[in-house]
Amino acid sequence: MGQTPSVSTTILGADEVILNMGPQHPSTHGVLRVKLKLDGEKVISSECIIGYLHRGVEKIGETRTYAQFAPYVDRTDYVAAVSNGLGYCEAVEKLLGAEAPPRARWVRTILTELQRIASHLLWLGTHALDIGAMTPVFYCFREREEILKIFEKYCGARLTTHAFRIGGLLYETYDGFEEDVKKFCHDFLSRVDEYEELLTENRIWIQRTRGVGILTADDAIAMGASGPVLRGSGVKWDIRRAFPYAAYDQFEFDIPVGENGDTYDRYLVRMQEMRQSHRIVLQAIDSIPSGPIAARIGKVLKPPPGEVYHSIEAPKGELGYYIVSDGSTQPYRLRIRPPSFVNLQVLDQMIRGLLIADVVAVIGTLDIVLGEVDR
Amino acid sequence: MPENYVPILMFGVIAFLFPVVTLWFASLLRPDSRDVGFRRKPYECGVPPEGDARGRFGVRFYIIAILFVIFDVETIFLFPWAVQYKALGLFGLVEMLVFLGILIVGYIWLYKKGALEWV
Amino acid sequence: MADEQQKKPEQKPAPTPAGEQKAAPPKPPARPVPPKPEPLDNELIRRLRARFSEAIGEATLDRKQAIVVVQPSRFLDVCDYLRTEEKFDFLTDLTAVDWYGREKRFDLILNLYSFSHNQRLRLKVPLGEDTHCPSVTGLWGTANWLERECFDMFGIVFDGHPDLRRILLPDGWKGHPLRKDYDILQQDVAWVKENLGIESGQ
Amino acid sequence: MTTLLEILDQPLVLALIRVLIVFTALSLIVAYLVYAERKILAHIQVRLGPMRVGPHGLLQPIADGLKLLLKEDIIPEGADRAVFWLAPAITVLASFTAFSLIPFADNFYVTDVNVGLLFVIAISSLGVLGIILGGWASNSHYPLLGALRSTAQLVSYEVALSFALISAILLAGTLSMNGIVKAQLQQGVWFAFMQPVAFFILFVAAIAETNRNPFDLPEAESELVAGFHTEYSGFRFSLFFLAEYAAMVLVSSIAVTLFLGGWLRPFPNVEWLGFLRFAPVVVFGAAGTWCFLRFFRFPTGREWFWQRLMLFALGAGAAAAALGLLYPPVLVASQGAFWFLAKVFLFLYAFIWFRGTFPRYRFDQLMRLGWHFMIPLAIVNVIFCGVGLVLSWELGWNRSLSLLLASGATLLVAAWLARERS
Amino acid sequence: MVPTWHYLALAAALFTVGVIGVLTRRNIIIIFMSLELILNAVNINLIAFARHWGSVDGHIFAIFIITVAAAEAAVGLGILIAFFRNRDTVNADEIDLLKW
Amino acid sequence: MTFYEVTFYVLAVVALLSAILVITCRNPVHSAIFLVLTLLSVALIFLQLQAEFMAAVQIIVYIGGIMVLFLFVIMLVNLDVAVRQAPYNRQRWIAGFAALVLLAEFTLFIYQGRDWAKLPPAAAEAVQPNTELIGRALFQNYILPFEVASLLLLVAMVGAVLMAKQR
Repeated sequence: MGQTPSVSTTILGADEVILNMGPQHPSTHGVLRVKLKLDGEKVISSECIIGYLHRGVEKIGETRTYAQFAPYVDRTDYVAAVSNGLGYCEAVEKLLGAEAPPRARWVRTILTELQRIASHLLWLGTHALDIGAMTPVFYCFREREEILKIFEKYCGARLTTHAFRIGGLLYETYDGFEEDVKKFCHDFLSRVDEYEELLTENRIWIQRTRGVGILTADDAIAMGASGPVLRGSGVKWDIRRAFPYAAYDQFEFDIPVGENGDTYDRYLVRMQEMRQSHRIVLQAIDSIPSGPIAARIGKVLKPPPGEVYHSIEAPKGELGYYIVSDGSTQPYRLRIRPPSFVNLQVLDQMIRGLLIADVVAVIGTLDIVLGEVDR
Repeated sequence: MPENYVPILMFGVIAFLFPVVTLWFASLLRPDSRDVGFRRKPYECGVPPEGDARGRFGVRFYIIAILFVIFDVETIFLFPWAVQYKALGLFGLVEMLVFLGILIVGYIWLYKKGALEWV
Repeated sequence: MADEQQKKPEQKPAPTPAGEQKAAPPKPPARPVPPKPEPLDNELIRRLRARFSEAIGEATLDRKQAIVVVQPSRFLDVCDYLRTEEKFDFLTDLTAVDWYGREKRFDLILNLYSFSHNQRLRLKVPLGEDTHCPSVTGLWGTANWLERECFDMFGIVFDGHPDLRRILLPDGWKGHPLRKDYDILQQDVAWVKENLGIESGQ
Repeated sequence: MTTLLEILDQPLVLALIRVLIVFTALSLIVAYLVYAERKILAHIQVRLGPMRVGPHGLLQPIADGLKLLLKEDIIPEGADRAVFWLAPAITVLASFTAFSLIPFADNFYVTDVNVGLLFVIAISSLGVLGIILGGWASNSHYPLLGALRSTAQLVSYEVALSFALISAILLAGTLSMNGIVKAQLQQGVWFAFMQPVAFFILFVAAIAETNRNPFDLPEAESELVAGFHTEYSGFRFSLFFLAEYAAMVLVSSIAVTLFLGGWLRPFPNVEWLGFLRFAPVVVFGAAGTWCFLRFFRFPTGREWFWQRLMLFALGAGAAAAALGLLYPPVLVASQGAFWFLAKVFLFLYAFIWFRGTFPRYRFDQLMRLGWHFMIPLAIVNVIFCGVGLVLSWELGWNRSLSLLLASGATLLVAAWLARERS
Repeated sequence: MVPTWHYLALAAALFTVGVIGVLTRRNIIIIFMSLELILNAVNINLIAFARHWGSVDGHIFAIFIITVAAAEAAVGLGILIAFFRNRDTVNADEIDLLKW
Repeated sequence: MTFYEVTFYVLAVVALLSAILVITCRNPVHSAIFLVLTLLSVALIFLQLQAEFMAAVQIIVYIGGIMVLFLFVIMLVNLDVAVRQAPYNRQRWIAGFAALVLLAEFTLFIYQGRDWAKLPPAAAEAVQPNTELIGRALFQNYILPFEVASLLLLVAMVGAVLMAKQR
């Protein structure tokens, strides 16, 4: 996409220079392009240029039936496809007035929490890689692989899973599902300790992240940040608690929050979240109710006219679906409220006055996925 | 005495010729470069670069270079001292202390002035 | 009033231990009752109506979610009031719906959330094709990119926006894709050339 | 035959032969250092590393070299062609040539001059030019920024490095590289034990000088893409790459020569440990034996033919080497080279290990560490070392004791400086 | 053995080249480089004489000259940087103000 | 001619040619590269004159330090403007003339001193071991200049930093 540069090379001060970071940059996590105005290596201001991955998903939604559209949401945040699917299916269910049966909700919760762990693992690996620690990424992928194997066994796909269907599940859990999940859970906490051993107390890691990219709670709220970014700033808010969905109201878990809103806090928050997810999965796996796995909603979905907004706590923040129905088989309007997009907006504010190296750290700590930013 | 240096020169020449010869040799082996599309554009993360890259970068780099030159010269004075240290003894130590002391004063001044701060 | 805020869900069935009902074949539950929007009248709406009388239009509860229609004339005041007085300090989402053929063609949708009350509120602002809408960037920083996206996709112009440019599409793009009269089936080679300025590879 | 021997006896011809031996060995070591790094990192990171080319990927460096030779040669638009071409050559020159002054064994070095260490510093300081010219010639933002960073980093830590070297020279009293090793033989102790702080400074500065993690900012791929050689591809890139690894070997060699006794075996003055000089023979012999044992247990069959052949050849080579090493002059050279390389590899392993373990410093933190901690500490260390030596001469104190006292005082200063930093 | 005056001749030639550079070039940076040439020419003389008389005093002088050269380069280029930031030029003939 | 004589003449020619290129190149970076070449040749000439310590110092300080400083400055200032402008100033003919006069003077002096210059030079080993002799001379005969050098460096450091830091 040949976007013409919009900020012309204005007359710069003696030490100012414009540096273009992305879209082909090793650490902008995809095709993000950040235009940095630098004073030496210090960032004066920045501008995000996005849209390189824009595929018009919302427009596509208007020309597909509800069921046909479900695989598309997997491709927005492609590292947390299960979560996307959960949000979409629940939104449509709400639009229909239907509700998935308990067993489906339990399985959904387990898979979504596993997906959250997988997403955070990917984040941790790449974030550490951005800050120059190259080993955690391999450890993280080792555990992520286990999760993806469970997904693969469950629905045949690893990345863009399309695991859930509107109204519940398509597949019953496979034989040994519970054992696989338990086996994963058994090792997982010690593995998280392993990552933390490499990073949490590491002087260089602390120097690189503490006090970097500070976002105050007020700013975070004003800028609409959600998910770990918001919680890292000390706002104890989690949609799983605020508006419980799936089966989250049945489980005990803590909402980790940070204190200073810096990169280190967001790191700690996500590390804690992985432990909490592990806790939820352990509770859920022991109490999966039996029963049907799908609600009776009919083959042709024709939700009555009206609209619904439903959001879930995706790994990256509040993932919302706003669907307007005109009574036909296709959504009249389908809006995806992408957490990455809104969180990315905070970047400029966070990196002003920092150095180029911090830009990378801050982009990493926001945990964006460009597929979701651009949709 | 200078004949001891000839092997260094030889080594240098060989080390310098190694890239030259290999590059020339490689140019015989490899297929011709096809200059199509954007492949010869400077890397700017996938977008056409704006302005001239040989632009201006922070003056801090320059201060580092200045300080380096100064300290480089200082170490040059230290080498003969270190070699002759046994012969010079206490007197040499005092001399060097005065010498270093003056520069340490400068160093403290730099420190207070903030010239050693990067940002 | 939005009623999603029950933290203790009473109506949820208690989890039945696995295996207890294994013998019984899974029976699909009954077909759901289609939800119907119903008019909404609660304290908040009454306060709003008292303060902004005619600017507050219809208020409905659709799928248990509160929706209030606000006229663009006093839209900014309403937002300001909601943010400062009613503590809707979090702008979750800002988007639009194109009701092609309607007199006031667009609905601007604002999804508000209040941390202190844990409740959501949806504002709907009907806008004509040429009506400009005041920007809420001054109230919620979030609105910046969201309004840009709205402008990009629908062509709604936000007055007072600091930097209203296209955000997802290239600057030279023609048309606003999420409008209903934007035909996505005409993307042939000529179209690509016109819009993107590149030779299509198709 | 006599003529050939006569030709070989010419000092220049002899020197040339030595130069060629060192150059070739160095190139091989560098190539296999890359392989070793990939393997070690892979094992740190629970993966296998190169496995495809040859057994355990042993031929990978050769395959890489061939690939890089055959790659397209791209010179970016607007680049200064001559300078673009010159820069990698300078870098290679700088990091290879200094090896002509490193003593690998008592009787094996290319040359030994009076001011050897100064020349090592001088030659390796030319490398900065290659980096800065390479970054400039590319006519691109990232390389330029990378080059400036790189240069600033190199020159900053060069100051600390020079001061650390001066501490060693204070002990040795000579600038000749072989002289420094012999001084350690004479004093019966490696200088690392007399000057631990200087050794530590040298070690840290060495990591910074070679752009290794956690100081690998000049080519921090997550920020500056690839630093000063972003625009370099194909063989030109590999020249920078080679030079970088050669520089790793070089700084390790300097550190080993100055602080770890160079080619001396451990405890060089303890007579009864003299059997250690047969270490290379034992190692090669053991390797040969192992190869033969494996050879006989190896599955026979056509598909294993080449592997068996290779194993046999390796075993035969090792055994022959073990026998050849028993020839006295060769034994002296080989045992020196053996201990020297063993120590160098210890260093190199640490380099690789750090790369697998540490995150990367930020540039300002790196500079602050350099200018606020390392350089003052290095200066203070030189002063205290001098004071300690004078104490031992003038007051007749025990030399080791006074030096240890000096180191203790330096450590106090270090603690104070560290407090200042945080 | 190379006669000493050959070194002197080389030094003289280098010196002259440096002087020409200083006098004719507009770019201050190149003028500074020409100054370095001049200083080097002097150093050659000093070392050549030291060799001729078999004493290291010439070397000492040369070291001091190199020290001076380093100081000169540091300060001179510092001034140049300051000048460039104010006037955006590196041309010697545009430095015609006594104060800016 | 012996090997060492050949070395000298080759180095002299290289030094002179690259010196001429230093002052004629339009691009300051090229000038700097040629200056490096000149300095390197001069360093080798020092080596050939038994001044090994000086040769090393020349490389370390000049090439490794001062030239890096030059290159930094070239990169800090906008180069393209300088390249496009006329490289020489208006006084080039006067300057050329002055230089010729200077050269003539040098020739005259060297010619006059030819007899003296024919005196046998000292033994080759007179200045060996180089570093040790320099150390002794520097720290015994030239104490004052040595300490003054430290002051000079201090002043240079302060001056340069002040100059570059001012806004």
